[in-house]
Amino acid sequence: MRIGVITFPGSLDDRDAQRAVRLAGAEPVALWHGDHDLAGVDAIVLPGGFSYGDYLRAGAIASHAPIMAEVIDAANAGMPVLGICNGFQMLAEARLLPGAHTRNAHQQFIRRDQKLSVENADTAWTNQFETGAEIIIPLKNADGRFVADDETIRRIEGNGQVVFRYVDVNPNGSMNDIAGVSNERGNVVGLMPHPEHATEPGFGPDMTDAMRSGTDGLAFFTSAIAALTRA
Amino acid sequence: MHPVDDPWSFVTTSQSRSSTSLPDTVTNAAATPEKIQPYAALGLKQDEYLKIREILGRRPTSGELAMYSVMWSEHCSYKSSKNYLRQFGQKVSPKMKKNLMVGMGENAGVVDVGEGWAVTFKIESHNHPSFIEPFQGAATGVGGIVRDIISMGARPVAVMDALRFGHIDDPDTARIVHGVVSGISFYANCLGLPNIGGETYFDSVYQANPLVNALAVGVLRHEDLHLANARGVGNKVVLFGARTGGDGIGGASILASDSFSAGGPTKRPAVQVGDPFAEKVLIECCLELFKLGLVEGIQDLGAAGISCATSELASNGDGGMFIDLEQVLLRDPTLTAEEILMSESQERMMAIVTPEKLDDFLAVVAKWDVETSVLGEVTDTGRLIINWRGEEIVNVEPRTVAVDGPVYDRPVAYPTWIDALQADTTASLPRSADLRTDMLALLGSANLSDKSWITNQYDKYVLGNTALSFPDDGGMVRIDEESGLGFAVATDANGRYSQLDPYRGAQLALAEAFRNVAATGATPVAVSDCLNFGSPENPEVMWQFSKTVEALSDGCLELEIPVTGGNVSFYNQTGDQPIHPTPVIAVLGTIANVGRRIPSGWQDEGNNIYLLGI
Amino acid sequence: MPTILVEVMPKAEILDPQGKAVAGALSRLGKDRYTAVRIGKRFELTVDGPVDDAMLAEVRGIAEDILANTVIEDVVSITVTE
Amino acid sequence: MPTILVEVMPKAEILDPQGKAVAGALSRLGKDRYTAVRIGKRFELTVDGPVDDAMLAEVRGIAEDILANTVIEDVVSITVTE
Ligand SMILES: Nc1ncnc2c1ncn2[C@@H]1O[C@H](COP(=O)(O)OP(=O)(O)O)[C@@H](O)[C@H]1O
Repeated sequence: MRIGVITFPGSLDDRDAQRAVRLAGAEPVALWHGDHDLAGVDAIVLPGGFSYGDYLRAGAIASHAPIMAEVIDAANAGMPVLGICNGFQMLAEARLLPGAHTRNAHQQFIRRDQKLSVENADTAWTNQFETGAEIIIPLKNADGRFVADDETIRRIEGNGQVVFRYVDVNPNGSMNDIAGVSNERGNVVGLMPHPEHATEPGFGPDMTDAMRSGTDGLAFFTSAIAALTRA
Repeated sequence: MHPVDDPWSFVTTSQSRSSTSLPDTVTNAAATPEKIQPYAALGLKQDEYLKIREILGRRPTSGELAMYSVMWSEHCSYKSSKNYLRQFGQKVSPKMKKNLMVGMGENAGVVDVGEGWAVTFKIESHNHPSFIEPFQGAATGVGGIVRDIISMGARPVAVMDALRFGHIDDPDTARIVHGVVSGISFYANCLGLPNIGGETYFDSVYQANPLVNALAVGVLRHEDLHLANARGVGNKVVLFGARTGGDGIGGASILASDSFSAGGPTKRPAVQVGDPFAEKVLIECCLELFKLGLVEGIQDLGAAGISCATSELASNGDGGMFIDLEQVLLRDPTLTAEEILMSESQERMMAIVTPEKLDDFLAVVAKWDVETSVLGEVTDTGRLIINWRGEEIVNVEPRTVAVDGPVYDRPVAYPTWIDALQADTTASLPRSADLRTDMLALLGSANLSDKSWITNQYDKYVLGNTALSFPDDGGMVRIDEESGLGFAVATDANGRYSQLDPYRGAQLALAEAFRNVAATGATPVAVSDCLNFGSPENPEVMWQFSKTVEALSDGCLELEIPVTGGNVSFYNQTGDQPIHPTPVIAVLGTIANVGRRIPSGWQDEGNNIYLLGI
Repeated sequence: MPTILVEVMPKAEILDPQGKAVAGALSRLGKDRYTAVRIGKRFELTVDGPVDDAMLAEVRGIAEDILANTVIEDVVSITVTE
Repeated sequence: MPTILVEVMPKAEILDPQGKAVAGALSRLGKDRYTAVRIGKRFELTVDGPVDDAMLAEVRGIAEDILANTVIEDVVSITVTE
């Protein structure tokens, strides 16, 4: 199983996403934003970071990168695509996912170990969770406030496209506590928190039983492997 | 000719200036010895100016004057501290030298940490710019120290920040605190460098003079070590990264070596604006250049910009260099030659590249969308020659600019007030009968309060190797994912102790940082220090400084860990009132396997608690 | 050289936290006659050569596709100066 | 209700990383007739009651002290609409 991780100028968590893919048992493949080539990968991760400095709007400039043409085609053909944080912002800017992101309501960058509920365990990236499961995933962003018009919110809530919701604390003012969404088909998923930072004991978020021990993020990647194996 | 009453006429950005104005050439300088030059406004003393005339055998051109003035500033030349800092190189044992790959004097020291890995780290101040424009000042402080790390050939992997602000209730404190913290957060988060610790302290002595000290750590394989020198006649001198603009012109000499009251707003140079995205791309670009072996020598551009990079690279190499200044890519085409020489535009690097590798070099740089221009080459003339529009405007021996600047043995005086201060012990303080009130007062004090409102704005996860960070005593980072090899760093300072007794205060800070590293399970191996003091022209400050360096060099000898680099920041004062002497000490340690780290905080129920020490 | 000015504002129904923060700051300073503050962006594009209808059409496209995200923002004006 | 429009731009001599990034994006997309892009801010202050000279003077003060950071930005225009 080969999972591609695209590096854009300003990508930061690309090597972390590659590590997470490896820890989950797949082969990470480094892809470059400027190529028109997906190197035959089976799934794609758009990693976190500040592509193009997040100038203009987070993810906006990267969403026009050459490789995005191939990503859009592959996504529409059903390939699993995960956008993490900046990757989520790019997928929204590219209109592969609904909604948009604005500056956090409190105006500051925030980093915290965030509790999420899995609202839909039927997507390519969540099938190894139970619906309703609560997980802890590190969150770190400045422009993470999910917004959409009422019509869109109604639609995605009705379709089960809200995949993750913030629990206990809404860290950025996102509408309906939405932390992550999918497309209608469920192969494209985006979320603000960083599952790749909860894959290795000793370097993950604090859990109630031990500090830095959280590995709830692994199941994102094993879900993609399972989805591809089943397909 | 520049009228004396407007000494800034050649460094302002006035609209009337014509970009075709003739530069002051070497020939012209030789022919017009009587011309009056604005050396004083550029921070040079009369004897320093005369010394420059003596070195050159003529008056300097305005370009040369710009170069000497920034390079001979306190900030760049260490003219008041050099004589003391020597002790760090003198008081050393064989054990201290054993793992030292690069010692003091380079952009940052490098320590062998085993398994073919090396670590480089350094702490530096950006105090004065952070008072004027807290957000950009702090942001560009992070940017500058990170470029020092890259220029050693290392991948930057972590940052820390040691901050001191005025009284928490002063109305101006909020402006500075929030600006500084968000500047650090913005720049380091955007670079993808985890922040693994630091300090935050409030005291009214720092009211109009906050301290913003930023530390960066990098890791490299032994074979990737790079140094800042220009060797090999015919090798190309290449400037790459951001374009040169009018940022911080004169900043090196005016911003960093004078108190704020001097000058006033009309002469205040433009502040620097940081672009962390450009720096992130520059980091990846440099690392690829290093991996492919495409650079011979490299230097970052910080204070004093091109003046510093050209004269230092040439001094540390074969000595000769030719530069065509018109090749510098400009953001603002109206800049004069002098301004280009002094500009502190951020996110730039200068590399020495062999002609055979130039095409490969340019291909890598183009891949990263980084702008580049070849400025000139290494020569065997022993002179740094700079041309502008076909005319020679600089012709100097580079060492006279970069190395053999003035050195002062400033007067030192024991501060008479210190006896009274020491005699005023805690015995005279009122005792409250109520322990609860004391406890609450302590818990509610700004300096003991929780710092998570700061640290929650810093990314500690990025790169996936952070083994310890806030609220631990030291930060720890894994270097090698296979073996678990890692390093730990802690920074500490206590200006109040140093005010009471600079010798013991410095040693306490050193011991605390040492203990904080040891407490993580790592073995301390090296020290970097940022010495924040008042004016060196004040003999009492100089006494504090001399005691501090003596204490640190004695302490390091005792602990057997070398000082590998650091920074001196003088003129931290408001009016005549200096800050408390504030040496910020960073200790680096190594650990064979970060899996065996020791976090702070209670871990498991039922563990025993011991109090160690005296 | 002519400059094309593109102005973008957050859509009326989208909360503008930055604007809200500024409005709050003004009222804390006793300047309370401002009932709302909204913050948008102002782009100055310097153009090489004359601005003709084709170019204006191109700028309109750029404004809608890149300069603004029309999910949350409106392009409120495009003008040429100089 | 009347609206006061305050426009702020980065100072000409100061680096505008945002504008630089957008200019780069445009040229990568083959739109290369734009020699420079600079990005500033556009503030809309909604006012309760009529706008008189005193209020305009106040807004001028607010613009310089709060809306713009005059170390790195200039207030380029203040106008009243509606
Ligand atoms: N400005 C800062 N940047 C990064 N970390 C900080 C900063 N200030 C404090 N910290 C971190 O917060 C934690 C608590 O700091 P502090 O209250 O000073 O505790 P201590 O006295 O134990 O050092 C430490 O881990 C320290 O590294």
